[in-house]
Amino acid sequence: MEELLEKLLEAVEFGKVDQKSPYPPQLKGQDGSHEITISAIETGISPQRILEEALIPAMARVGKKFSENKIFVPQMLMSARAMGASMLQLKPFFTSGDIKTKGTFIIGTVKGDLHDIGKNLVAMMVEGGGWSIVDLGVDVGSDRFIEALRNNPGAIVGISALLTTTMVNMGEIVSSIKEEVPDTKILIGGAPVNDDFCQKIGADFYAPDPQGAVEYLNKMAS
Amino acid sequence: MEELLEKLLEAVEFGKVDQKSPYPPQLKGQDGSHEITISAIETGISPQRILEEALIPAMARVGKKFSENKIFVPQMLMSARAMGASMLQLKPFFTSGDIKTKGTFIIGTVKGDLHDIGKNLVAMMVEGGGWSIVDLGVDVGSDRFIEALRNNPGAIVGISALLTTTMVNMGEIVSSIKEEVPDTKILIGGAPVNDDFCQKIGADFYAPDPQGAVEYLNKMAS
Amino acid sequence: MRYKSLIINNPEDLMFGIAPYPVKTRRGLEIGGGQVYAELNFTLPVMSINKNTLDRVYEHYREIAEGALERAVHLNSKGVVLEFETLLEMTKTPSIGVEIVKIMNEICENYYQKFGLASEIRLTPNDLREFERPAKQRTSGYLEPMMELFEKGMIAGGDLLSIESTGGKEVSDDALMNCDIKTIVFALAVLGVRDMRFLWKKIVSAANNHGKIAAGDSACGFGNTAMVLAEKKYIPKVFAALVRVISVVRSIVAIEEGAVGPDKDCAYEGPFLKAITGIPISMEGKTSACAHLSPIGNIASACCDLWSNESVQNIKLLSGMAPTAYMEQLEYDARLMNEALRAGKLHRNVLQQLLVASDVFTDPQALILSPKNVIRISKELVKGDSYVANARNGALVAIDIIEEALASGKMKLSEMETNYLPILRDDLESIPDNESDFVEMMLPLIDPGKFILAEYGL
Amino acid sequence: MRYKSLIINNPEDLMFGIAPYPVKTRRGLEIGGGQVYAELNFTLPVMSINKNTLDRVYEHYREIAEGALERAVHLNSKGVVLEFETLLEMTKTPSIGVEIVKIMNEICENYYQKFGLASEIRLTPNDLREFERPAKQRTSGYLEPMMELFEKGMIAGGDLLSIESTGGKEVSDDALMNCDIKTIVFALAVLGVRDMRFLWKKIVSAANNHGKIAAGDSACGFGNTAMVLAEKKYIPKVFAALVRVISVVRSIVAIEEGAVGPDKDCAYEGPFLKAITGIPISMEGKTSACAHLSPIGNIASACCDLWSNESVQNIKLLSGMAPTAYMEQLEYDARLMNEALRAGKLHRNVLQQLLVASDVFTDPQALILSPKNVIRISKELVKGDSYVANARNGALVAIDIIEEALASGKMKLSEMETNYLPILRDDLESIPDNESDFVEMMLPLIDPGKFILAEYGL
Ligand code: B12
Ligand code: B12
Repeated sequence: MEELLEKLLEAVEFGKVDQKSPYPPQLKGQDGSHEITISAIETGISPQRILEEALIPAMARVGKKFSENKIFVPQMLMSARAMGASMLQLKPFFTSGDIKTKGTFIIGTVKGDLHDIGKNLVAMMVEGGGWSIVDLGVDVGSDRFIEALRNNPGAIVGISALLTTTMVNMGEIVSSIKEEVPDTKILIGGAPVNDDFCQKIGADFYAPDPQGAVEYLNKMAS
Repeated sequence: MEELLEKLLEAVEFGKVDQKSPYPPQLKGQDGSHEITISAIETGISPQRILEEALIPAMARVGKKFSENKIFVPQMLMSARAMGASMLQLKPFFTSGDIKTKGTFIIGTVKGDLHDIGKNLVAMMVEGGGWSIVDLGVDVGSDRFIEALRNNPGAIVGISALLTTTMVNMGEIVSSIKEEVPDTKILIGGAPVNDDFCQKIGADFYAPDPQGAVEYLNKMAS
Repeated sequence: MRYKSLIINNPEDLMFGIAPYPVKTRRGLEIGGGQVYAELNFTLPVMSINKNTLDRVYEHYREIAEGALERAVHLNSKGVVLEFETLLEMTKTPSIGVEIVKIMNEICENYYQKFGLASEIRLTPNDLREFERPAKQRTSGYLEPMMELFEKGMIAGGDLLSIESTGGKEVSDDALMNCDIKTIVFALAVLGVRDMRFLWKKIVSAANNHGKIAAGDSACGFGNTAMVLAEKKYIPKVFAALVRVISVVRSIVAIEEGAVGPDKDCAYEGPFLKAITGIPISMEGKTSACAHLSPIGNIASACCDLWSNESVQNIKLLSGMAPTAYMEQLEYDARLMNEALRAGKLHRNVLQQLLVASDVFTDPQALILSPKNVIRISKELVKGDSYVANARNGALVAIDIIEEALASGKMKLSEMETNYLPILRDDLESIPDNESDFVEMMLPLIDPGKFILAEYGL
Repeated sequence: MRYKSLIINNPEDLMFGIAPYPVKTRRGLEIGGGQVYAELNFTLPVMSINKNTLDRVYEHYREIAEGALERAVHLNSKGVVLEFETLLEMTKTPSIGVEIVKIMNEICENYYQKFGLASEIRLTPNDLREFERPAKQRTSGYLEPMMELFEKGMIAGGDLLSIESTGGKEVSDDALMNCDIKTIVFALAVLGVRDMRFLWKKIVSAANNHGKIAAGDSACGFGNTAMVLAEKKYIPKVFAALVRVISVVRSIVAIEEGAVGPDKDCAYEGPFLKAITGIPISMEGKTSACAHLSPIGNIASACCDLWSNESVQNIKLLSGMAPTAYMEQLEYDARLMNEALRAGKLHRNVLQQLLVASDVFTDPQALILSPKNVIRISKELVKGDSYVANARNGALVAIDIIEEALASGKMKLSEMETNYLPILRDDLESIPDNESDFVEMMLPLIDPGKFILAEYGL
């Protein structure tokens, strides 16, 4: 039993999606997260344990290696995909309420701004940290954030901006959210943003990178 | 009569202090502003006219040439000195109330800051524009500005700062002044300062250079 | 591809300040005619653009242009290009962009009349089409304001027309993050090429109508993005180097359609374009550290004709406004190159050699920019019959070059990097010569919801 | 003056990266030993320093040092000097300055251990004494915190000690604005020299006690101020050029008292000091455009051993924090020089020649910095028997050099400028050889309320 969890952890850590996927070379021909998850469920391992003892720790290792510059994003994405294959099997249990994520994270790039590479990375890493993600895409105004919050009560919001002329829109979005859905926690990021700006517009936290976002969110969840 | 005023204007414009001063070479041996002012008063030209029709226009020309980069500061200082020599003769008339300046300008470099080259230039040019100057020197806190304002009711205040860590002190000084002596107009300047900062701290005007300060003050006076 | 051979075959002839086909401008710049000029780029500080702030926006651009040209005069500049890269609002409402061009052009003219300083404005509207997802490259309503800005901006004084168009970006963004070189080739050599052809026909004809200069298009969202990601250690440098090479076959289409240079700076495909087509180019390196960090600070200037800072906000530094400070830095860089050009062949060769040698083996992205390697890669980039084949061949020889540098011991790369080389080579080798074969191969692999084939005439 | 002849007599030997007496540091830098290193300078953004902001202040310096060293490693830097020039509060309350040194030293050590990157901190307390007016150079209570910061800052990891001391500034400020060259000589060659002797005795003995390096003192408030004023067109450039030459006799006193270099950057008297004493020097030019504009962007580097940016606030640029961006720019500049040094004599000579020729005739302040002219002026600066005579002689030959350049037609200056040359020459020629004669001549001309003679031992 423990062995299966360990194998799953390894498959996700190294990005092995399923048996026929060629990547990574050293696991060629072996089962991927898809197959291992199916076996694990069959063996009666609880989905909550699968999530908490295999998937999340695997992604935590991936995140750590990434922040130590020991792997590149493509490798991280492979792991995310392996985790995704596993999650697909776990989906019914989420719906039934048998497992819970740490919470919901709503993320979007601010009104007027189309830069989303950074935002997508953050979304992926946060998902890997055990959160449900609602990705609103780019060019997102306050209404859409608020709507998403109404649909996901208690969710935490993340906003990204890459332009000096769109980061100011964050201010307006933050006030609207705080007014319409008080107590919402808002996390901001993106190249031109910094801590001073975060404080100025009344957002709750600024993180310079995905790892910072994950750490903050985990603190919120615990 | 008109001729004397014209000669005085020329003496100040070109920085001829008195007969024996060697500068400028082209006026060598001729009377300087010292002598011409004495003659003018003797001839019965009103001190107010001397100020308004010779000294101030002379310094305006000097200021214009300076801002067009046609003369250097040393030449401007010579003119200021020539004006000073004339003013010395006019002093009794100021005290008696026979002539009036445009107003009083209180200037100082902000608390914690010792840079005063720029501030001194501003003071000199404003003086040349027909204002009385109260120069508080460097490292000046709000008390000293307020004290000076109490001694010179209705004066306009100028504050200079050259350090990113002292310009913030301007904010505190501006609020203290506005609280203690409401309606005081405050002008700020110095290399790190700009218009946005001026608005942020609630000062009335920012000028990047002495000419800007003179223009603003003259608008206030008229 | 129209080009079948190189205009510059000898690495020694790939030299800063000298292009086979110089571009002469209205106020007398001769770009590529024996001088390097500074190209200053700038943007707004943190602020929004709306009715209430418009005056302040205009004021910023006025201040930028005045400060920069004043400094250029002070430093006896031989001439300056001001690049005005618009922000969203300035393209969506073209009258805003046009007004800014007008303001800056007046200042340019003033400095020309008063001090004889030659300067021109490069007008670079941002590509609005990507606001729709999936983007409608050909049928988008956004095309109209973009073209209006080009048209009226020219009349207002924009002399050099550029854009960083985004055709293919819908698929390349993910491909960059996945280190998926085949999809990069698809994005650039199929989609990018097709969109460039569509767009540049329009731009060139607009320019010709007004007697203005269709300058060029840099694959910023591809080459520059790859470099920024590699500098963050997000993707391998070897991969980023290949992206740059592949982007050449996309950016060359502007020239095939009639653009004459100076090519834009930010994807660094310029040296290849210069070798192949002979047009002058703009490049950016150490002095664009205000806009992004890079591994090619010196080598990037080896054959530039304009030398740019990519972009800097109009904020206060201790000396004055940042664009003024960067103007000064660019001028001194340009002065050094111009002095070498003046001093003669030995001097310019030595300077170029130092610029190249100081960076070349520190990073694969630098490596491929040495004049020798540029020529070698360029030869591959024109050999084949299709853009696809050329892209593949160029990238393959770039891998050869990287491997040779590693084998010689002159360049060192971590295993994390070198592990990617065989994978990338295999991927590239699987690409067929023929565009339609390649499209057939790729379509099943790409999320069809991401882009609209018809918008690329496919 | 102790120095009677030059250590470097041949302009060809006045070369970047090479000093007759290199300085070796704790973590292995060999300044002047065949390499040029970057010297990064930085300061706080707009904020106040008080109890409530102290944590943020520390955080800024941590962020600066981390960002800069991380970038230096990424660029394979050969080594870095971080200059920590304190702001008022950090000297007045030395524990603040010491804490910042500690924070940065830890980061330096960490990068040394982890990546082998050699770096050292130059600790430059600001001269508090000028807070009293007239200043009490010798008896001021402010001396104590200054010396405490030196002492404890060394223990905390400050290895190179510098200051920009202000002796004589009480009279030079006005003299600069009045273009009064005799008072400048008085301020620098009498008051400055005397104060330097007093102050540097202390600093050298403190350094020796701790096995640290007494580096040097730059006449910032004189030479740099003159240049900034001349760039603003407030005072003539020819005058600013002379101020720089005169400042040499003041700054050399640090070395006479035992300082060994690297001399500080900002008054540009370094090349003369290097020629006369053989110590390595720091210089700044185009890449200090963040701190002030200058007419000597390239030529300033002709014989530098450290290459500095003077100062930049820790604010965000588009690429990242400004100190990180400037670190990158300095590194690329240094790389170019280092590659020339590596490539050999021809290459380094050509590069130096280009750096010199590109600026030399554009401004008298550049003119006097060409190695040839540095040697020629330096010879005059050591010929006489007193600091006063040397200052005068140096300035006079600088006028000769300017006039020759004008006569040859190679340099052009406006009449506004040239008009000052005969006046300055006359003024200088009226200066006697002997210090006490000169003091006697000057005292009646200077406002006695401005300074206290006894504080200079007069
Ligand atoms: C890639 C890129 C593009 C691509 C975008 C592709 C995409 N799908 O995102 C394209 C080419 C389309 C593009 C277009 C434009 N761009 Co652009 N672009 C860039 C570039 C080169 C890299 C950005 C990037 O992806 N970085 C990599 C990612 C991983 O980093 P990141 O975004 O900073 O995100 C990280 C962190 O910030 C953080 N983070 C990000 N978001 C969030 C959110 C939260 C909640 C948290 C906690 C953390 C966090 O985590 C991420 C991972 O570490 C930058 C240059 C630069 N130096 O940044 C210019 C840049 C941002 N662009 C710029 C400009 C001007 C534009 C255009 C206007 C250009 C034009 N005239 O056409 C258009 C604007 C389009 C629009 N309206 O948005 C300027 C901005 C100038 C300014 N005024 O602010 C820049 C700085 C380039 C420059 N130097 O001039 N661009
Ligand atoms: C000269 C100078 C000094 C001299 C000061 C001499 C004096 N009596 O003023 C000396 C050597 C003493 C000095 C000391 C220091 N300085 Co200092 N100094 C300068 C320098 C080189 C020039 C400033 C100057 O006089 N400019 C010329 C004048 C004419 O221009 P200006 O002051 O901007 O004034 C004009 C306008 O701004 C305007 N204006 C000015 N005031 C006002 C007021 C009003 C009301 C209006 C309307 C307009 C206006 O009109 C003026 C004329 O056009 C600058 C560099 C620079 N780039 O500015 C550094 C600089 C300002 N100093 C700096 C520093 C760090 C210091 C020290 C802390 C150095 C040290 N570690 O020892 C100390 C601090 C002392 C203190 N507590 O104040 C930094 C500031 C960094 C920061 N964080 O902000 C600078 C930017 C140098 C640098 N690049 O690092 N300095």
